[in-house]
Amino acid sequence: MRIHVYATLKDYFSPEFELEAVARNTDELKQRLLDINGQAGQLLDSCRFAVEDGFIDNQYKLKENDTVIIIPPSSGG
Amino acid sequence: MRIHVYATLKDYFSPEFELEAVARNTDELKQRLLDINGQAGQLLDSCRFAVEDGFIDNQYKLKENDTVIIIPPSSGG
Amino acid sequence: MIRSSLSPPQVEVSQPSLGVDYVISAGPLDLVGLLSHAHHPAAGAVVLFSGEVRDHNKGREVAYLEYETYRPLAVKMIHEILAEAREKWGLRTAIAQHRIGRLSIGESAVVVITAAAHRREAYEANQHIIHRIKHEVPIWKCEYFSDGTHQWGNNCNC
Amino acid sequence: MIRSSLSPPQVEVSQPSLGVDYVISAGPLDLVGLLSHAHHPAAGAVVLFSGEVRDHNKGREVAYLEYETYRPLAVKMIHEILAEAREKWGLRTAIAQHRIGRLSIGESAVVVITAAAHRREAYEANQHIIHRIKHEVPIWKCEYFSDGTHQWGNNCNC
Repeated sequence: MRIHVYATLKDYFSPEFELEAVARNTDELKQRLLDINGQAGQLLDSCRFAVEDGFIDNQYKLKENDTVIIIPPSSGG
Repeated sequence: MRIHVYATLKDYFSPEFELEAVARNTDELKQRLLDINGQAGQLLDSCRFAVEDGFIDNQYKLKENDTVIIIPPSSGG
Repeated sequence: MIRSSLSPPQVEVSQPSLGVDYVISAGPLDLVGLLSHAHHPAAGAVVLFSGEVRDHNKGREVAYLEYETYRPLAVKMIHEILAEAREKWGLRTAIAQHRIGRLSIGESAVVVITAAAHRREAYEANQHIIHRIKHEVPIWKCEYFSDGTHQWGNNCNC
Repeated sequence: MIRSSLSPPQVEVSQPSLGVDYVISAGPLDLVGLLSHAHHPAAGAVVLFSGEVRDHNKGREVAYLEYETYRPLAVKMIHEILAEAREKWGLRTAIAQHRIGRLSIGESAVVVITAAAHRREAYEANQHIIHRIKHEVPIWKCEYFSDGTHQWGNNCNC
């Protein structure tokens, strides 16, 4: 599974990386990310997740070849 | 006394004219204007009066050589 | 007696480089040129309003408009309105210009530009300024319709 | 599961002549060019908002900004926001463009242009659009301060 992170998340993770561990949904993905960097918990709680051009929630079944986008709170403008 | 009128007032009066009759304040001026055109009453009640770049009210003592500007409701923009 | 002091008006010129009389223009409004005066390093928000001539009004087809003004008072009042808004909302920029004479459909009749540190102030002040210009300043619109008739405006319809 | 349909997005392109991707720009925003798309014979009111880079933020001197985005989602969301506003306020024009990359003080980071028959709708829709873009669309600001430090924005400050 491919992971892309943006903005302040790059202070905690590589901008793009391959996640070897299994994550079947966003709750499991969040746990795998905390395994990598335990300090990102509060930030991850405020993030949204997306695949392609759509947001996903925990009901979405992640697939092995998905690229998951992790989206911190917006600060445009 | 010189009188300048604007906008819809020009449907009732000449744009600029000399008022021969005596008008010592704006109430008297309004009466003199009604003497010229009695149909302008309702419109004149909604008008403001000015001399140079300042509004005047009925307390202002009109002088023989004043030029009085009669200002119908604004409709800019 | 409430007549105010003689001209020249003693009010602040909102944008010195534009001159006092810029607020009334007999020619087309240069929105781009005016906007170029608006940017300010301490202003995070710039709002521009342009009031433009619509092709219809109250169901009637408009051919063109004409605006006239009593200039000495209009210039003074617009500067006063800008100065008050600048003070009240802490604006970095406050510009307004109203066109007079004959205008075609789509042309800009009035432009208001405000700039402030934050956007709420820039929007609020902009709306306040155009409202006061439309309702208080001695400027009058005459609509010429396609059927050959015309009508002086007596209330705002934008 | 709430993932929406695959790209290309099926939302209305607000200004066809500008193309779908115009809403995110890697180069300087052309306010004048965008404004020239806004005029409409049935629109009496045009409002332009420009969010510009301030020289100070929360007491600190700003050297420059950088914005980044997740483009596929940002483009789709901005078009959806514009289409909804167009519908809700009956807009004749709804344009938005956000810049990404490095910006200097005074440069425009985002522009929103609305046009409607009457001015209330044009102002309201404009404020609504910029509010949603700032708070919902995946675009992020990083402030670089004169002291060499930097900070990712996590809430709006314009």
